Amino acid sequence: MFDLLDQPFDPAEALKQFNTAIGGAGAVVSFTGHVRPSAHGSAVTGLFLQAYSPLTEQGIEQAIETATARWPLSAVRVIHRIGEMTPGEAIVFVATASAHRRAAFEAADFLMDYLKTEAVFWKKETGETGSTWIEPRSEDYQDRARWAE
Amino acid sequence: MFDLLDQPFDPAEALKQFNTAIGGAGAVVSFTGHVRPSAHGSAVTGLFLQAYSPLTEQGIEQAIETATARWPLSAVRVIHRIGEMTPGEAIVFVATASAHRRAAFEAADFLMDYLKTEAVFWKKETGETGSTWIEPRSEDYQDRARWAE
Amino acid sequence: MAHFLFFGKLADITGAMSVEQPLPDTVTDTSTLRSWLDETYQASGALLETTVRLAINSEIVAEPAPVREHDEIALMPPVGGG
Amino acid sequence: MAHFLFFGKLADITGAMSVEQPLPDTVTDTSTLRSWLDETYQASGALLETTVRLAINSEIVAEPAPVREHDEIALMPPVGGG
Repeated sequence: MFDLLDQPFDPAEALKQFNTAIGGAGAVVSFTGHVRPSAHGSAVTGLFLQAYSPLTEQGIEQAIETATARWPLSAVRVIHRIGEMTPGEAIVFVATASAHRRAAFEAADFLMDYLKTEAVFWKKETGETGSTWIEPRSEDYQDRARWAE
Repeated sequence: MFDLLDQPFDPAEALKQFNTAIGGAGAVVSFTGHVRPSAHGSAVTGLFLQAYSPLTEQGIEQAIETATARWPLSAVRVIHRIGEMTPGEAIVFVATASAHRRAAFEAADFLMDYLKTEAVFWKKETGETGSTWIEPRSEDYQDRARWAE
Repeated sequence: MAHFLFFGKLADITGAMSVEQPLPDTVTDTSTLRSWLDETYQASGALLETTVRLAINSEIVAEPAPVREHDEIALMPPVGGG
Repeated sequence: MAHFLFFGKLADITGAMSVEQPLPDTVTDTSTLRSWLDETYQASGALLETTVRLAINSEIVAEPAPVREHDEIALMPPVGGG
Protein backbone atom coordinates (compact mmCIF):
# COMPACT_ATOMS: atom_id res chain seq x y z
CA MET A 1 0.00 0.00 0.00
CA PHE A 2 2.82 2.42 0.89
CA ASP A 3 6.57 2.39 0.31
CA LEU A 4 9.33 4.83 1.09
CA LEU A 5 12.16 4.18 -1.39
CA ASP A 6 15.75 5.39 -1.42
CA GLN A 7 16.29 4.16 -4.99
CA PRO A 8 14.74 5.26 -8.32
CA PHE A 9 11.52 3.54 -9.39
CA ASP A 10 9.53 3.41 -12.63
CA PRO A 11 5.99 4.84 -12.26
CA ALA A 12 4.80 2.87 -15.30
CA GLU A 13 5.97 -0.34 -13.64
CA ALA A 14 4.16 0.76 -10.46
CA LEU A 15 0.95 1.26 -12.49
CA LYS A 16 1.37 -2.15 -14.09
CA GLN A 17 1.63 -3.81 -10.68
CA PHE A 18 -1.24 -1.74 -9.31
CA ASN A 19 -3.49 -2.81 -12.20
CA THR A 20 -3.08 -6.46 -11.22
CA ALA A 21 -4.74 -5.74 -7.85
CA ILE A 22 -7.61 -3.36 -8.51
CA GLY A 23 -10.32 -5.91 -7.81
CA GLY A 24 -12.55 -5.22 -10.80
CA ALA A 25 -12.64 -1.45 -10.31
CA GLY A 26 -13.61 0.44 -13.46
CA ALA A 27 -11.60 3.60 -12.79
CA VAL A 28 -7.88 3.98 -12.05
CA VAL A 29 -6.19 7.34 -11.52
CA SER A 30 -2.45 7.77 -11.12
CA PHE A 31 -0.37 10.80 -10.25
CA THR A 32 3.39 10.94 -10.70
CA GLY A 33 5.55 13.82 -9.53
CA HIS A 34 8.91 14.14 -11.29
CA VAL A 35 11.93 16.25 -10.31
CA ARG A 36 11.73 19.35 -12.52
CA PRO A 37 14.71 20.24 -14.68
CA SER A 38 14.40 23.93 -13.79
CA ALA A 39 12.88 26.29 -11.23
CA HIS A 40 12.40 30.06 -11.57
CA GLY A 41 14.20 29.94 -14.91
CA SER A 42 17.40 28.37 -13.63
CA ALA A 43 18.54 24.76 -14.00
CA VAL A 44 17.96 22.29 -11.17
CA THR A 45 20.75 19.74 -10.74
CA GLY A 46 19.41 17.73 -7.82
CA LEU A 47 16.73 17.28 -5.20
CA PHE A 48 17.21 15.89 -1.69
CA LEU A 49 14.27 14.49 0.27
CA GLN A 50 14.56 13.95 4.01
CA ALA A 51 12.03 11.95 6.07
CA TYR A 52 11.63 11.27 9.79
CA SER A 53 10.75 7.65 10.43
CA PRO A 54 8.41 6.42 11.74
CA LEU A 55 6.47 9.73 11.77
CA THR A 56 6.55 10.04 7.98
CA GLU A 57 5.21 6.52 7.43
CA GLN A 58 2.56 6.81 10.15
CA GLY A 59 1.24 10.06 8.69
CA ILE A 60 0.99 8.70 5.16
CA GLU A 61 -0.68 5.50 6.33
CA GLN A 62 -3.17 7.61 8.27
CA ALA A 63 -3.88 9.70 5.16
CA ILE A 64 -4.48 6.53 3.13
CA GLU A 65 -6.93 5.35 5.81
CA THR A 66 -8.71 8.70 5.69
CA ALA A 67 -9.02 8.46 1.90
CA THR A 68 -10.28 4.89 2.11
CA ALA A 69 -12.93 5.89 4.66
CA ARG A 70 -14.05 8.90 2.63
CA TRP A 71 -14.20 7.38 -0.87
CA PRO A 72 -15.22 3.89 -2.03
CA LEU A 73 -11.77 2.71 -3.12
CA SER A 74 -10.86 -0.85 -4.01
CA ALA A 75 -7.10 -0.16 -3.96
CA VAL A 76 -4.62 2.60 -3.10
CA ARG A 77 -0.88 2.78 -3.73
CA VAL A 78 1.60 5.41 -2.58
CA ILE A 79 5.32 5.37 -3.34
CA HIS A 80 7.57 8.20 -2.14
CA ARG A 81 11.27 8.68 -2.74
CA ILE A 82 13.76 9.86 -0.14
CA GLY A 83 17.43 10.77 -0.49
CA GLU A 84 19.21 12.27 -3.48
CA MET A 85 17.42 12.54 -6.84
CA THR A 86 18.20 13.97 -10.25
CA PRO A 87 15.91 15.84 -12.70
CA GLY A 88 13.34 13.65 -14.42
CA GLU A 89 13.26 10.99 -11.68
CA ALA A 90 9.92 10.20 -10.08
CA ILE A 91 9.56 11.59 -6.53
CA VAL A 92 6.06 10.39 -5.79
CA PHE A 93 3.47 8.01 -7.24
CA VAL A 94 -0.14 7.81 -6.09
CA ALA A 95 -2.71 5.45 -7.62
CA THR A 96 -6.34 4.94 -6.69
CA ALA A 97 -8.91 2.45 -8.00
CA SER A 98 -12.67 2.68 -7.63
CA ALA A 99 -15.88 1.66 -9.32
CA HIS A 100 -16.54 5.42 -9.54
CA ARG A 101 -14.51 7.80 -11.68
CA ARG A 102 -14.97 10.83 -9.40
CA ALA A 103 -13.95 8.86 -6.31
CA ALA A 104 -10.70 7.76 -7.97
CA PHE A 105 -9.90 11.32 -9.11
CA GLU A 106 -10.75 12.96 -5.81
CA ALA A 107 -8.91 10.45 -3.63
CA ALA A 108 -5.71 10.78 -5.70
CA ASP A 109 -6.02 14.58 -5.59
CA PHE A 110 -6.61 14.49 -1.81
CA LEU A 111 -3.60 12.24 -1.19
CA MET A 112 -1.36 14.50 -3.27
CA ASP A 113 -2.52 17.57 -1.34
CA TYR A 114 -1.71 15.72 1.90
CA LEU A 115 1.72 14.68 0.61
CA LYS A 116 2.54 18.22 -0.52
CA THR A 117 1.60 19.99 2.70
CA GLU A 118 1.43 17.59 5.65
CA ALA A 119 3.57 14.57 4.93
CA VAL A 120 6.72 14.70 7.05
CA PHE A 121 9.36 15.47 4.42
CA TRP A 122 11.86 18.23 3.88
CA LYS A 123 13.00 19.03 0.39
CA LYS A 124 16.21 20.72 -0.74
CA GLU A 125 16.68 21.76 -4.34
CA THR A 126 20.18 22.24 -5.69
CA GLY A 127 20.78 24.43 -8.72
CA GLU A 128 23.49 26.44 -10.39
CA THR A 129 23.38 29.07 -7.67
CA GLY A 130 23.37 26.77 -4.65
CA SER A 131 20.82 24.90 -2.52
CA THR A 132 17.44 26.01 -1.17
CA TRP A 133 15.03 24.30 1.19
CA ILE A 134 11.60 24.26 -0.49
CA GLU A 135 8.46 24.79 1.59
CA PRO A 136 4.86 24.38 0.40
CA ARG A 137 3.48 27.37 -1.53
CA SER A 138 0.30 29.12 -0.42
CA GLU A 139 -1.51 27.42 -3.34
CA ASP A 140 -0.57 24.06 -1.85
CA TYR A 141 -2.15 24.99 1.48
CA GLN A 142 -5.24 26.31 -0.34
CA ASP A 143 -5.51 23.05 -2.29
CA ARG A 144 -5.24 21.13 0.96
CA ALA A 145 -7.97 23.26 2.59
CA ARG A 146 -10.48 22.10 -0.05
CA TRP A 147 -10.82 18.79 1.79
CA ALA A 148 -11.71 20.20 5.23
CA GLU A 149 -14.98 18.65 6.32
CA MET B 1 -1.78 12.51 -29.18
CA PHE B 2 -4.95 10.48 -29.88
CA ASP B 3 -5.56 6.93 -31.05
CA LEU B 4 -8.67 4.88 -31.63
CA LEU B 5 -7.71 1.21 -31.23
CA ASP B 6 -9.61 -1.95 -32.14
CA GLN B 7 -7.15 -4.15 -30.21
CA PRO B 8 -6.34 -4.41 -26.48
CA PHE B 9 -3.62 -2.10 -25.14
CA ASP B 10 -1.69 -1.93 -21.87
CA PRO B 11 -2.26 1.34 -19.96
CA ALA B 12 1.04 0.92 -18.07
CA GLU B 13 2.86 0.69 -21.40
CA ALA B 14 0.98 3.80 -22.54
CA LEU B 15 2.14 5.64 -19.39
CA LYS B 16 5.72 4.50 -19.98
CA GLN B 17 5.66 5.91 -23.52
CA PHE B 18 3.95 9.09 -22.35
CA ASN B 19 6.64 9.67 -19.71
CA THR B 20 9.32 9.79 -22.40
CA ALA B 21 7.67 12.85 -23.93
CA ILE B 22 6.53 15.06 -21.06
CA GLY B 23 9.10 17.76 -21.70
CA GLY B 24 10.27 18.27 -18.13
CA ALA B 25 6.79 18.59 -16.64
CA GLY B 26 6.71 17.92 -12.92
CA ALA B 27 3.18 16.48 -12.74
CA VAL B 28 1.66 13.59 -14.68
CA VAL B 29 -1.91 12.36 -14.18
CA SER B 30 -3.34 9.29 -15.86
CA PHE B 31 -6.84 7.90 -15.95
CA THR B 32 -7.66 4.39 -17.12
CA GLY B 33 -11.19 3.07 -17.55
CA HIS B 34 -11.50 -0.72 -17.45
CA VAL B 35 -14.47 -2.89 -18.47
CA ARG B 36 -16.21 -3.76 -15.20
CA PRO B 37 -16.77 -7.41 -14.37
CA SER B 38 -20.31 -6.71 -13.15
CA ALA B 39 -23.09 -4.14 -13.36
CA HIS B 40 -26.13 -3.86 -11.08
CA GLY B 41 -25.05 -7.04 -9.33
CA SER B 42 -24.98 -9.23 -12.41
CA ALA B 43 -21.93 -10.43 -14.35
CA VAL B 44 -20.81 -8.56 -17.47
CA THR B 45 -19.43 -10.80 -20.19
CA GLY B 46 -18.58 -8.22 -22.84
CA LEU B 47 -18.67 -4.60 -23.93
CA PHE B 48 -19.03 -3.33 -27.50
CA LEU B 49 -17.94 0.19 -28.43
CA GLN B 50 -19.09 1.74 -31.69
CA ALA B 51 -17.61 4.95 -33.15
CA TYR B 52 -18.51 7.08 -36.20
CA SER B 53 -15.40 8.17 -38.04
CA PRO B 54 -14.30 10.86 -38.64
CA LEU B 55 -16.78 12.56 -36.28
CA THR B 56 -15.47 10.67 -33.24
CA GLU B 57 -11.84 11.56 -33.94
CA GLN B 58 -12.62 15.20 -34.76
CA GLY B 59 -14.55 15.65 -31.54
CA ILE B 60 -11.82 14.17 -29.37
CA GLU B 61 -9.12 16.19 -31.10
CA GLN B 62 -11.19 19.31 -30.51
CA ALA B 63 -11.56 18.43 -26.80
CA ILE B 64 -7.78 17.98 -26.54
CA GLU B 65 -7.29 21.41 -28.13
CA THR B 66 -9.76 22.92 -25.67
CA ALA B 67 -7.89 21.35 -22.74
CA THR B 68 -4.55 22.55 -24.09
CA ALA B 69 -5.88 26.09 -24.46
CA ARG B 70 -7.39 26.09 -20.96
CA TRP B 71 -4.56 24.53 -18.95
CA PRO B 72 -0.77 24.86 -19.30
CA LEU B 73 -0.09 21.31 -20.51
CA SER B 74 3.18 20.08 -21.94
CA ALA B 75 1.68 16.81 -23.23
CA VAL B 76 -1.68 15.06 -23.60
CA ARG B 77 -2.43 11.49 -24.59
CA VAL B 78 -5.83 9.88 -25.25
CA ILE B 79 -6.33 6.25 -26.27
CA HIS B 80 -9.84 4.87 -26.77
CA ARG B 81 -10.88 1.34 -27.65
CA ILE B 82 -13.59 0.41 -30.14
CA GLY B 83 -15.13 -2.97 -30.98
CA GLU B 84 -15.57 -5.96 -28.70
CA MET B 85 -13.97 -6.01 -25.26
CA THR B 86 -13.97 -8.34 -22.27
CA PRO B 87 -14.04 -7.52 -18.53
CA GLY B 88 -10.80 -6.11 -17.16
CA GLU B 89 -9.61 -4.73 -20.51
CA ALA B 90 -8.80 -1.03 -20.71
CA ILE B 91 -11.42 1.01 -22.62
CA VAL B 92 -9.88 4.43 -22.29
CA PHE B 93 -6.57 5.99 -21.22
CA VAL B 94 -6.03 9.69 -20.68
CA ALA B 95 -2.72 11.21 -19.56
CA THR B 96 -1.81 14.83 -18.98
CA ALA B 97 1.51 16.45 -18.10
CA SER B 98 2.04 19.90 -16.69
CA ALA B 99 4.40 21.91 -14.53
CA HIS B 100 1.36 22.41 -12.27
CA ARG B 101 -0.29 19.60 -10.34
CA ARG B 102 -3.80 21.10 -10.42
CA ALA B 103 -3.62 21.69 -14.18
CA ALA B 104 -2.72 18.04 -14.81
CA PHE B 105 -5.54 16.78 -12.55
CA GLU B 106 -8.17 19.14 -13.94
CA ALA B 107 -7.32 18.57 -17.59
CA ALA B 108 -7.50 14.78 -17.20
CA ASP B 109 -10.79 15.10 -15.32
CA PHE B 110 -12.17 17.45 -18.01
CA LEU B 111 -11.16 15.10 -20.85
CA MET B 112 -12.79 12.14 -19.11
CA ASP B 113 -16.02 14.10 -18.62
CA TYR B 114 -15.95 14.95 -22.33
CA LEU B 115 -15.31 11.33 -23.31
CA LYS B 116 -18.12 10.07 -21.06
CA THR B 117 -20.82 12.46 -22.29
CA GLU B 118 -19.92 14.02 -25.64
CA ALA B 119 -17.46 11.79 -27.44
CA VAL B 120 -19.20 10.06 -30.35
CA PHE B 121 -19.38 6.49 -29.07
CA TRP B 122 -22.17 4.06 -28.40
CA LYS B 123 -21.66 1.38 -25.82
CA LYS B 124 -23.41 -1.97 -25.49
CA GLU B 125 -22.93 -4.13 -22.43
CA THR B 126 -23.60 -7.85 -22.63
CA GLY B 127 -24.39 -9.83 -19.51
CA GLU B 128 -26.07 -13.01 -18.41
CA THR B 129 -29.49 -11.60 -19.18
CA GLY B 130 -28.75 -10.13 -22.62
CA SER B 131 -27.42 -6.88 -24.05
CA THR B 132 -28.17 -3.26 -23.14
CA TRP B 133 -27.08 0.00 -24.74
CA ILE B 134 -25.56 2.19 -22.03
CA GLU B 135 -26.16 5.94 -22.05
CA PRO B 136 -24.45 8.50 -19.80
CA ARG B 137 -25.94 8.78 -16.30
CA SER B 138 -27.20 12.10 -14.95
CA GLU B 139 -24.05 12.26 -12.75
CA ASP B 140 -21.97 12.16 -15.92
CA TYR B 141 -23.82 15.16 -17.35
CA GLN B 142 -23.47 16.99 -14.01
CA ASP B 143 -19.73 16.28 -13.98
CA ARG B 144 -19.48 17.61 -17.50
CA ALA B 145 -21.40 20.79 -16.58
CA ARG B 146 -18.68 21.71 -14.06
CA TRP B 147 -16.47 22.87 -16.93
CA ALA B 148 -18.94 25.32 -18.50
CA GLU B 149 -17.29 28.73 -18.73
CA MET C 1 -30.06 7.05 -53.04
CA ALA C 2 -29.30 8.39 -49.59
CA HIS C 3 -27.08 6.48 -47.19
CA PHE C 4 -28.57 6.00 -43.73
CA LEU C 5 -26.58 5.04 -40.65
CA PHE C 6 -28.42 3.96 -37.50
CA PHE C 7 -26.12 4.06 -34.49
CA GLY C 8 -26.34 2.40 -31.10
CA LYS C 9 -29.77 1.24 -30.04
CA LEU C 10 -31.36 2.62 -33.22
CA ALA C 11 -29.93 -0.27 -35.27
CA ASP C 12 -31.79 -2.66 -32.96
CA ILE C 13 -35.02 -0.78 -33.74
CA THR C 14 -34.57 -0.49 -37.51
CA GLY C 15 -32.94 -3.90 -37.92
CA ALA C 16 -29.99 -2.49 -39.87
CA MET C 17 -26.99 -0.32 -39.18
CA SER C 18 -26.37 0.87 -42.73
CA VAL C 19 -29.05 1.26 -45.43
CA GLU C 20 -29.00 2.71 -48.96
CA GLN C 21 -32.42 3.99 -49.88
CA PRO C 22 -33.89 6.61 -52.29
CA LEU C 23 -35.50 9.63 -50.64
CA PRO C 24 -39.19 10.09 -51.50
CA ASP C 25 -40.11 13.47 -53.04
CA THR C 26 -41.96 14.45 -49.89
CA VAL C 27 -38.73 14.32 -47.85
CA THR C 28 -36.89 17.62 -48.22
CA ASP C 29 -35.66 18.39 -44.74
CA THR C 30 -34.81 16.72 -41.44
CA SER C 31 -38.36 17.13 -40.16
CA THR C 32 -40.08 15.29 -43.03
CA LEU C 33 -37.16 12.85 -43.04
CA ARG C 34 -37.65 11.85 -39.40
CA SER C 35 -41.42 11.31 -39.86
CA TRP C 36 -40.88 9.23 -42.97
CA LEU C 37 -38.13 7.08 -41.36
CA ASP C 38 -40.07 6.59 -38.14
CA GLU C 39 -43.05 5.35 -40.11
CA THR C 40 -41.01 3.23 -42.53
CA TYR C 41 -39.23 1.43 -39.71
CA GLN C 42 -42.25 1.34 -37.38
CA ALA C 43 -40.06 2.96 -34.75
CA SER C 44 -42.99 4.22 -32.62
CA GLY C 45 -41.47 7.69 -32.28
CA ALA C 46 -37.93 6.57 -31.45
CA LEU C 47 -36.57 8.39 -34.53
CA LEU C 48 -38.48 11.58 -33.65
CA GLU C 49 -36.88 12.05 -30.25
CA THR C 50 -34.85 15.23 -29.78
CA THR C 51 -32.19 13.21 -27.97
CA VAL C 52 -31.53 11.55 -31.35
CA ARG C 53 -29.31 13.95 -33.28
CA LEU C 54 -28.72 13.94 -37.02
CA ALA C 55 -25.39 14.22 -38.79
CA ILE C 56 -25.45 14.92 -42.51
CA ASN C 57 -22.26 14.12 -44.39
CA SER C 58 -20.38 13.77 -41.10
CA GLU C 59 -21.54 17.04 -39.60
CA ILE C 60 -24.06 17.32 -36.80
CA VAL C 61 -26.79 19.68 -38.07
CA ALA C 62 -29.01 22.22 -36.35
CA GLU C 63 -32.56 21.28 -37.31
CA PRO C 64 -34.47 21.76 -39.45
CA ALA C 65 -31.85 21.31 -42.17
CA PRO C 66 -32.28 20.34 -45.84
CA VAL C 67 -31.64 16.74 -46.92
CA ARG C 68 -30.76 15.62 -50.44
CA GLU C 69 -30.20 12.49 -52.48
CA HIS C 70 -26.60 11.23 -52.04
CA ASP C 71 -26.38 12.57 -48.48
CA GLU C 72 -24.93 10.36 -45.77
CA ILE C 73 -27.46 10.72 -42.97
CA ALA C 74 -26.54 9.42 -39.51
CA LEU C 75 -29.09 9.03 -36.73
CA MET C 76 -27.28 9.33 -33.43
CA PRO C 77 -28.83 8.48 -30.06
CA PRO C 78 -27.13 9.91 -26.92
CA VAL C 79 -23.37 9.41 -27.16
CA GLY C 80 -20.83 8.52 -24.50
CA GLY C 81 -17.63 6.51 -24.34
CA GLY C 82 -15.03 5.84 -21.64
CA MET D 1 21.52 13.30 27.52
CA ALA D 2 18.71 14.33 25.22
CA HIS D 3 18.85 13.54 21.53
CA PHE D 4 18.15 16.50 19.26
CA LEU D 5 17.22 16.23 15.60
CA PHE D 6 17.28 19.35 13.44
CA PHE D 7 15.37 18.77 10.21
CA GLY D 8 15.43 20.60 6.90
CA LYS D 9 16.81 24.12 6.96
CA LEU D 10 17.32 23.97 10.74
CA ALA D 11 20.38 21.75 10.32
CA ASP D 12 21.94 24.48 8.16
CA ILE D 13 21.36 26.94 11.02
CA THR D 14 22.62 24.73 13.86
CA GLY D 15 25.37 23.09 11.84
CA ALA D 16 24.29 19.57 12.79
CA MET D 17 21.38 17.29 12.04
CA SER D 18 21.70 15.04 15.10
CA VAL D 19 23.12 16.10 18.45
CA GLU D 20 23.35 14.37 21.86
CA GLN D 21 23.42 16.92 24.62
CA PRO D 22 22.51 17.08 28.35
CA LEU D 23 19.53 19.30 29.23
CA PRO D 24 20.37 22.12 31.65
CA ASP D 25 18.29 22.20 34.84
CA THR D 26 16.51 25.34 33.64
CA VAL D 27 15.04 23.49 30.69
CA THR D 28 11.86 21.71 31.78
CA ASP D 29 9.40 22.29 28.99
CA THR D 30 9.28 23.12 25.29
CA SER D 31 9.20 26.84 25.99
CA THR D 32 12.43 26.98 28.03
CA LEU D 33 13.88 24.41 25.63
CA ARG D 34 13.33 26.58 22.57
CA SER D 35 14.89 29.65 24.21
CA TRP D 36 17.91 27.69 25.37
CA LEU D 37 18.45 26.04 21.97
CA ASP D 38 17.97 29.28 20.05
CA GLU D 39 20.60 30.95 22.22
CA THR D 40 22.99 27.98 22.21
CA TYR D 41 22.95 27.78 18.40
CA GLN D 42 22.75 31.56 17.83
CA ALA D 43 19.70 30.89 15.70
CA SER D 44 18.37 34.47 15.89
CA GLY D 45 14.84 33.32 16.67
CA ALA D 46 14.64 30.60 14.02
CA LEU D 47 14.03 27.95 16.70
CA LEU D 48 11.34 30.05 18.37
CA GLU D 49 9.10 30.28 15.31
CA THR D 50 5.64 28.74 15.65
CA THR D 51 6.02 27.24 12.16
CA VAL D 52 8.75 25.05 13.69
CA ARG D 53 6.95 22.18 15.40
CA LEU D 54 8.40 19.88 18.02
CA ALA D 55 8.12 16.10 18.12
CA ILE D 56 9.10 14.38 21.34
CA ASN D 57 9.85 10.67 21.07
CA SER D 58 8.32 10.60 17.58
CA GLU D 59 5.09 12.36 18.49
CA ILE D 60 4.25 15.90 17.54
CA VAL D 61 3.37 17.69 20.79
CA ALA D 62 0.96 20.48 21.63
CA GLU D 63 3.01 23.14 23.40
CA PRO D 64 3.94 23.78 26.08
CA ALA D 65 4.88 20.18 26.84
CA PRO D 66 7.38 18.79 29.36
CA VAL D 67 10.83 17.69 28.17
CA ARG D 68 13.10 15.23 29.99
CA GLU D 69 16.57 13.75 29.79
CA HIS D 70 16.64 10.81 27.35
CA ASP D 71 13.90 12.32 25.18
CA GLU D 72 14.36 12.34 21.42
CA ILE D 73 13.42 15.90 20.50
CA ALA D 74 12.90 16.74 16.84
CA LEU D 75 12.67 20.32 15.57
CA MET D 76 10.58 20.32 12.43
CA PRO D 77 10.27 23.29 10.08
CA PRO D 78 7.29 23.31 7.66
CA VAL D 79 6.94 19.88 6.04
CA GLY D 80 6.00 18.93 2.48
CA GLY D 81 6.93 16.19 0.04
CA GLY D 82 5.77 15.22 -3.42
